[in-house]
This record gives sequence, C-alpha cells and structure tokens, in this order.
Amino acid sequence: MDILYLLSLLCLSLGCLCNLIAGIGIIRFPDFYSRMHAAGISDVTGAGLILIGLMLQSDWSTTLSKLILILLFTLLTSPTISYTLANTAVKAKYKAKAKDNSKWQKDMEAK
Amino acid sequence: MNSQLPILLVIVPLLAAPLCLFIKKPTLVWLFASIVSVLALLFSLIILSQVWETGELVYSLGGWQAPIGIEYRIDLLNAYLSVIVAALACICLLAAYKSIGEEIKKGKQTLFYVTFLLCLAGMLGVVVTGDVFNLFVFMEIAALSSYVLIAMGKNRKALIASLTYLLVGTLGATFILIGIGLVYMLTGSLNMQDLSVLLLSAPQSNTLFTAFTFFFVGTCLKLALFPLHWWLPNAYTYAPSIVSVFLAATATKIAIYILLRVIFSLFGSEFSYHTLPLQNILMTLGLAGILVCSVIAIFQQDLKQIFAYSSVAQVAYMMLALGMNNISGLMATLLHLFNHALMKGALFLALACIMYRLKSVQLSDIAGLGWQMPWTMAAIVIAGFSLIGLPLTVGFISKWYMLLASFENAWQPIALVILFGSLLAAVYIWRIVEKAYFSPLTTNNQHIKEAPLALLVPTWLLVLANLYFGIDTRFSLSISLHTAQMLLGVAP
Amino acid sequence: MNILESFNYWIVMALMMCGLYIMIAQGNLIKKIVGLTIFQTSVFIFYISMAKVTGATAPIIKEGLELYSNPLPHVLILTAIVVGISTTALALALVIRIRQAYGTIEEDEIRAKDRLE
Amino acid sequence: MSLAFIHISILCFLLVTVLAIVRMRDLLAVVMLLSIYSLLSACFFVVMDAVDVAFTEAAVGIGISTLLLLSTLALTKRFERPHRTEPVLALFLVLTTGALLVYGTLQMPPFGSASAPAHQHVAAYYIEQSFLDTGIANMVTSVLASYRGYDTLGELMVIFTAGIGVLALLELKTDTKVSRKTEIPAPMAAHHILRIVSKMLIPFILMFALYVQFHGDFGPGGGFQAGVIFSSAIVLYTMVFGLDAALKVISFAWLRFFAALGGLVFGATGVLALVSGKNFLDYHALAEDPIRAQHLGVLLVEVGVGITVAAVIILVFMSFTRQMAENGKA
Repeated sequence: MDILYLLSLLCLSLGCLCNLIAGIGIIRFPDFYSRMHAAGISDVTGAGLILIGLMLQSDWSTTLSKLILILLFTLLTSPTISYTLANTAVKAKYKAKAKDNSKWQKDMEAK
Repeated sequence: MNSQLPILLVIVPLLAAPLCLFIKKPTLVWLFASIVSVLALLFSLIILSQVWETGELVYSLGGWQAPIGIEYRIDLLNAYLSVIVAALACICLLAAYKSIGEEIKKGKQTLFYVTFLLCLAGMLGVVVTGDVFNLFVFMEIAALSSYVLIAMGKNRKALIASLTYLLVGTLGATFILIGIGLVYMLTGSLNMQDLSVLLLSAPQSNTLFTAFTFFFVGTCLKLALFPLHWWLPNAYTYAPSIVSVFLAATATKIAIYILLRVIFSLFGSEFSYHTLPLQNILMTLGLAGILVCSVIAIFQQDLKQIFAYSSVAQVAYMMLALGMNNISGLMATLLHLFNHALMKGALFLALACIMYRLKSVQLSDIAGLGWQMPWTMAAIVIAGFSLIGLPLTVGFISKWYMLLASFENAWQPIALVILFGSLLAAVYIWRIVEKAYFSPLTTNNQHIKEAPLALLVPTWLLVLANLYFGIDTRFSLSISLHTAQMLLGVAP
Repeated sequence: MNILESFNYWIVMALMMCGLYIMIAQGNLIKKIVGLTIFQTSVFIFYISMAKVTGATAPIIKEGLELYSNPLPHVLILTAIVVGISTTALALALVIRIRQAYGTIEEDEIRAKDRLE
Repeated sequence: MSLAFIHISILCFLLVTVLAIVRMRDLLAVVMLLSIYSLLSACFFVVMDAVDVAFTEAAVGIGISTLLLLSTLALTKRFERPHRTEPVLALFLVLTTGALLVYGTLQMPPFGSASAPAHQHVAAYYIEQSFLDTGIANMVTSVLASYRGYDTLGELMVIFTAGIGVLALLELKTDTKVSRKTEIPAPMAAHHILRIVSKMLIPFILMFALYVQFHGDFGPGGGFQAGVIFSSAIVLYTMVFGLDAALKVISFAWLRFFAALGGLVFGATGVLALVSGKNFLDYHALAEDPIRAQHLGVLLVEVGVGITVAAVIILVFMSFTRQMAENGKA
C-alpha cells in the first residue's frame, strides 16, 4: 500500500512537472511546429502520468476502469489530433519560423 | 375538463407547434394553426369568466404542490392578458393566410406557422405562470421565436433588426435572471405567491434593492421604455406585416405585465413606491418618452416606422400612468394595455393591406390611395382617431383615466403634457390622412385595388372593436377596476 | 469581514461586466455574441456559487452522507445553459445571413451601407 | 482551505481569460479562449458540487458552442477590424451596473453558509424528501424531470425553436437537386489515420451517450447531456466524411421529424396524465406504485429531451455546414 502510494505520488508530481514544462514550451518556442511538440508532451506524458498516478490510488473499482478507458482514449485521440493539426498547417503553407509568417497573417487579415 | 383549462391554454399551442411539421401543405398548416389559436381564445375566455365568478384559479403542474413544484395561478390580471394575446393571435392568423402567402416563400410558410404558434405559447405561458423561473423559460420561447419571425422579413435590414433585438432581449432576460437569482438567494423560493409573503418580511437590504433594480431594468429593456427603446422601431418596421401586427399588439404588453407583477406582486407597492423612488423614475422616463418619440414619429417617412415610434410613445403613456401610483392611474395602464393592442393591431393590419397591394409602406407611395383603397384608409383614420384619443374610441377612455389620475394627484402640468402628446399624435396621423386623401394620385397607383376581404375582415374587426369598446366600456372598465384594486390591495 | 465570503461574487461581477462591455462596446458581431456568452456564463457561475454549502457534497444521495449542496440552482442553470446555447445558435445563424447580405460583420460598416441605400 | 485555494485560483484564471478576450482581435483566438473559459467554468462547477451542470457546460460550452462559432468564422472572417471610437458611454454603463452589483453583494448571505435562506425553504424539502418521493438518487435529475418537469418542457421547446429558427434562416439559395451534381468536398476524408480513428471512436461515443442517457438517475447525466454526446458522434462523422455521407445516414427531413418527435414524447407523457384525470405531467398516472411511476415518467421525459436535443444540434450543425458548401461553390 505504501509503495503504491509513493509510486502514485511520484507519477503525479512527474506529470505535473511535464505539464509545467509543456506550458513553458508553448509560450517560449518560436514557431507553430515546435510548439506543437510541447503541446504533445502535456497531452501524452503529462496527462498519462497523472492518470496512472490516480489509478494507483484507486482500489479495484469502477473508478479504475473509467480511468483506464480515459487513458486509452487519450492515447488514441491526441496523436491523431497532432497529426491532423500538423498536416493542415503544412498544407496551408505555414512556415516553420514564426517570423516568416507575418506576411501570411497579413494576407489572412486582408481576407 | 374545466379544472384542466389553465394548462390546456398553454400546451395546446405549445404541442401543436411540433405537430405542424407533420403536415405537408402550408394551407393545411395555416388551418391547423388557426384552429389552435381559436381554441386558445376559447380557453382564455372561459378562464376569464371563471376567474370573474369564482376568483383565483390554481393549477399545480405534475401534481406537486407549490412551492415544491410549479403552479399556474390565474387571477384577473393573468386572465385579462391571456384574452388579449389569444384574441390578437386569432385575428393575426386570420389575416395571415393572404399576407403571409404573399410575403413569405412557400417553402418557409410551415416554419412560419410553427414559430408563430411557439411565440403564442410562450406569451401565454408567461402570462399564466405563477413561478418566476418558469416565467423566464417561457419568456425565452416567446423571445426566440419572435427573433426568428422578425428575421423572416424580406429586407436585409430585418436581419440586423432581429440580431439587435436578440442581443437586447437576451440582455434583458439575463438581467431578469440575475434578479431571480438574488430574490431566490434572499428567500429560497421561486413561487410568486410565496415570494410576495417572504419578501415582505425580508429585511430591507442592499440585495433586495439590487434585485428590484435588475428586474426593473431587464423588463424595461424588453418593453422598450424610452431610453432603452432603440431596438424596437426597426424590429417592427422590417418584420413581415403580420409579425408587426402581432408583436406591436402583444410583445410589449407581456413585458408590462411582468413589470406589474414585479412591482405589485413580488416586491409590493409599498417597497416599490415608498422605499424606492419608482414614482419619479417612471414619471420622468414616461414624460420624456411621450414627447421625444412622438416628435420622432412625426418626421418618419415609413408608415411602419411612424407607428413603431408611436408604440414607444404609447408604452411611455402606460408607464406615466403607472407612475401616478393611484387607482385611476393603474386603471389607465390596464385599460391602455387592452386599448393599445386594439388600435395598434388595427393600424398595422391596415398597413398589411397596403403592403399586400403596394409592396411598400412609404409615406410618399400612398399618395391619393384614400379613394383607391377606401376601406383600408378609413380603417387607418378611425384607428388613428383612437390613437389620438378622440371621444367614441377606446383611446379616449384610457386618456380620460390618465387625466383623472393626474388630477387626483393635483398634477395639472402632467395633464397638459398628455394632451400635448395627443396633439403630436394628431400631427402624424394628419400627415398620413393628407397624403392619402388630398394628394394627387400617382400614375403607379392608378390600378391599385382595394385589399382582399381576407385582410379587410380582420382589420375591420379590430376597428369595430375600437369603436365598440369606446362606447360600451363595461367590459374593460370593470375588469381593470377590479384588477387595479386587487393589485393595490384595496378592498373593492 | 472575511474576504472569502464575497470573493466569489466579486469575481463573478467582474466577469459579468467584462462580458457586458464586450457586448456594448465592440463593433464586431461575433465578438458581441462572445460577450453575450461570457455574460450568461458568469450568471451561471453566480447561481452555482450561491448553491454551495461549505463541507457538503454533490446532491446525489449516498449512504453515510448528510450534507448536500443545494440542488435547485443546479437545475435552474441546466435549463439556462440550454436556453443560452439556443440563443447563441440562432444569433450565429443570423450573423451568417448578415454576412451573406452585407459582405461584412462589422457594425459600423453595416450601418454605413444601410445609410447609402 | 485547500478547496478554497482551488476555486479561487480557477476564478482568477477565468478573469484573466476574459480580460484576454476583451483585448484580442484575432477571432479564432477569441473562440479558443472562450472554450477555455467554458472549460474553466466547468471545472469550477465541479468544485462547487454541481456535477450535472459541469457535465452540461463541458458538452455545450466546449463542444457545441465552439463548434458553431468556428463554423461561423469559416463562413465569415477571422480578424476583427480595429475600431477607433472611445467607448466612454459603454464603460460608464458597465461600471454603473458593476457598482450596483457590488453594492448588492455587501449584504448578501455569505458564501457557503449552510444557514443561508436559499438552502432552507424548498431546497431542504428536495434534499430530505426527493428520494422518498421518487426513488431517484440524483436530486438534480428528480427536480429537473419531476418537480420542475414543466420547466424542462419549456427548455426543450426553446431548443426546438432555435432549431426551427436556424432552419428557417439558413435555407439553400439554390435548389437542392441542382446542387447535388457537384459533390460537396470532404477534405478530411483523405487522411487515413483520421478516418480509421474516428471510425473506431464513433461506436464508443454512441454507447457512452446511451450510458449517460440512462445513468442520469444514479449519477450525473440525463437526456440533455446524452443528446449532446450523441450528436457529437454524428458531427464527427460529418466533419471527417463530409456532409453528403452524413446526409445518407440521416437526412434533413428525418432530423426535423426527430426534433418534433422528442417534444411530442415529452408532451404525450404529460397529456397521458391529463387523460387519466390527473394534472399535467403528474407521473403517478403512469403506474400504480408511485416510485415506479416516477421512474417511468422520468425515463420517458429524458428520452424525449435526448431525442430533440440530439436532432436539433445535428440539424443546426448541418445547416451551417451546408452553407459552407454553398459558399465554396460560389
């Protein structure tokens, strides 16, 4: 029991740390694609670790099964979303460096 | 059966609306909607006579006693208003067959009638309910459907007018929702009857004052009291003709009903008039509204615009009378609720006739039509007399009571302003009369014929009602006297 | 006076005022609708704050629990949320039509076009 | 105390988000921030014990309203024009209203106190009696569907009105049959991953919707939330496979039919009581045993709500998408 508790504490704090790093990344990274990488961290590792931490704390109950389902669905959907986002950005000819996109944004604004 | 009447009044139109979608032909939908509205009128008349004879009707929904459940509590005021709404809806639907057939595309006509029935059900629901939150919900049904109805107008300005109305109306409704929340916070109840007792014993606190203010501002937004009226003229002008008739005759009346309930039933006249300076507020806004909006109406070029501004002025009359805070003043407000519905209904229906033939209601376009469309123009003239307040019309009765009320309070200057307002009304009615009868006929209008009977009959029904209730005043006077006494808590 | 006692309400008031400000002051129609949504949602927050009882749990009966938060405001707000989304949907449909009819969704441009007629 | 910390920080986040919305001119960012605002308020509702409300706010605020706003943006434009006028009057009005509200809070019953009048009168009855009256553990469901069931009928009619309104406003300019010649494009359908994943997800979403629909008696959930979730499955299908494919699943005529049907199911439940001589929506007319009768009534009513809500939301979304297809061709 104690070991489980400690493990879950570890998972939760690691998850929180990941989310924090991801948040900093989203703000600090220069362009869309690298920011997406940061967002991916929070989606998979951050949320995943927190969910695992919570699972370790819950007994064999319906809560556990719900948490497992949530984890499965997150693992399924978030990469798909990242893929779609990146793909759309590439198709919209969005440049990798943020500076180059000022013209793109002006075009959009003119529309 | 009789004990179920209060609920039937509302759910018959409410459930008839989705049923309409199962009918294919627009004509049949119209027939169905008309039958439903006639039924609603029948129910409301029976309810009125029951209330008149036996007093309040109470109906608990779901079998749960109030305040646990929702209840309908119908006294004279509710019954009176439900008759006004249902009667106007009947007449509008009678006229709708021709007018809507002309103004709205065939594919959309079914949707029009569905929305119209929803609007009717919403208004009736507001009028008969005895629960403040239920009032909010049905107010939103009525409001949403009237936004849709207005947006069905042909001119693209109808869209802007509808969106403005939507924003203002939702703002007003949300203000009322805040008021409901504050009142609930203080008492723990949502039932009006219950609230009137609990609020009376609640300590005078800032929260109570704030709650009243939110209710007041919210309803004033909805009833277009003078500085908050900017949404109304365009909404009435660009809506389809029948929608203008229905909304002009009923929508603001519903808001005034809510205001009356808030002032007299929820917070009590003692709190509203003596703790708060409601009297001064209503008098000031009412006077300003009468003068400003009547003057604006004089300078309009669009007939619908003229009467829309005149509606705002008439609402201001009602508020002025309400501000007098005596029996005659309240009676004048109640009388004018009914009378204004009759005259604005008649006027806008006459405009629907003109719209049907002319496809326009610009002042410049009706030159010389007095001889081409004699019945329509005569209807405008008579209803116009009523608007001015000439004797033998309903307008005279309400103006008379307003004057009486101001003399009772010894406010002679107010009486002068009321008379001056009538003079302004005479000016804008005269502009129409002059154009219609004394201007030369334009070449475009030479082959314009009289409007079809299907439109003239409802118009003249209302015009005759204007005359009838102006001469035989027993019905409206006795009801408004009793209602006023009931609201002010004076023994008859 | 304990700040916590009214802190919720003050924040809610601030949110309401921001929503109201967006609605009144900004000329873009979509922004106005966003303002309306914010205004309505802040009223929901106000109701839900009112329903909270310190130390209580969600109003779902469970053995061994006695203190529940007030369920009635929750019910009212459920209804109000539905009313809110209905209004928003209708408003957005109107905005789409306005854009088709006028080619713009800025209030002053629309007014200018109306004046030209 | 720790709970107070959580809800205070959520409130501060809310305020920051709204201030950002006031400043922002990029409407796409505004919509995204609005959905964050909804998410935060849903979290706040959970902290405040309003699980049902949180569920609904999550489904509506984050899902539906964002979706509709985004579709509108796609149909209009993304950037707001900067405006120059100084909104002094607006600021004045807003500050007056705010001052009035703050003035009102000064003598309000304090937050969280169990002795506030709001928790005494009617609410106390619900907390003590609702389980005995109806046998439903979730008080919110029993109040929503039974004690105040008539409000719910009103709410259903509001959303029905909105559906009819959108349908009346966003009709097609060209005739449907003519426009059928050109296929409405579905750009997302080209992505294999997207197609496979959404095909995998849709059955689960539908199943979850049913679970939420019938679980409302015991936990958070009910007809409204279920309807929203159900519609989200169809919306996902429409977004990935295109409007034409979705219309093969369910056409506008059927959607109209279902929107009306839900309201009628609700209404018929009420009328059934009328016919058997009880008051409107009095579920005791449905069965001998009062608890069973209440259960049955709540079940029927919630099904009605679910059907209409799902139908109307799909209807609204598809109408918006159809406009997009129109614009694309023009």
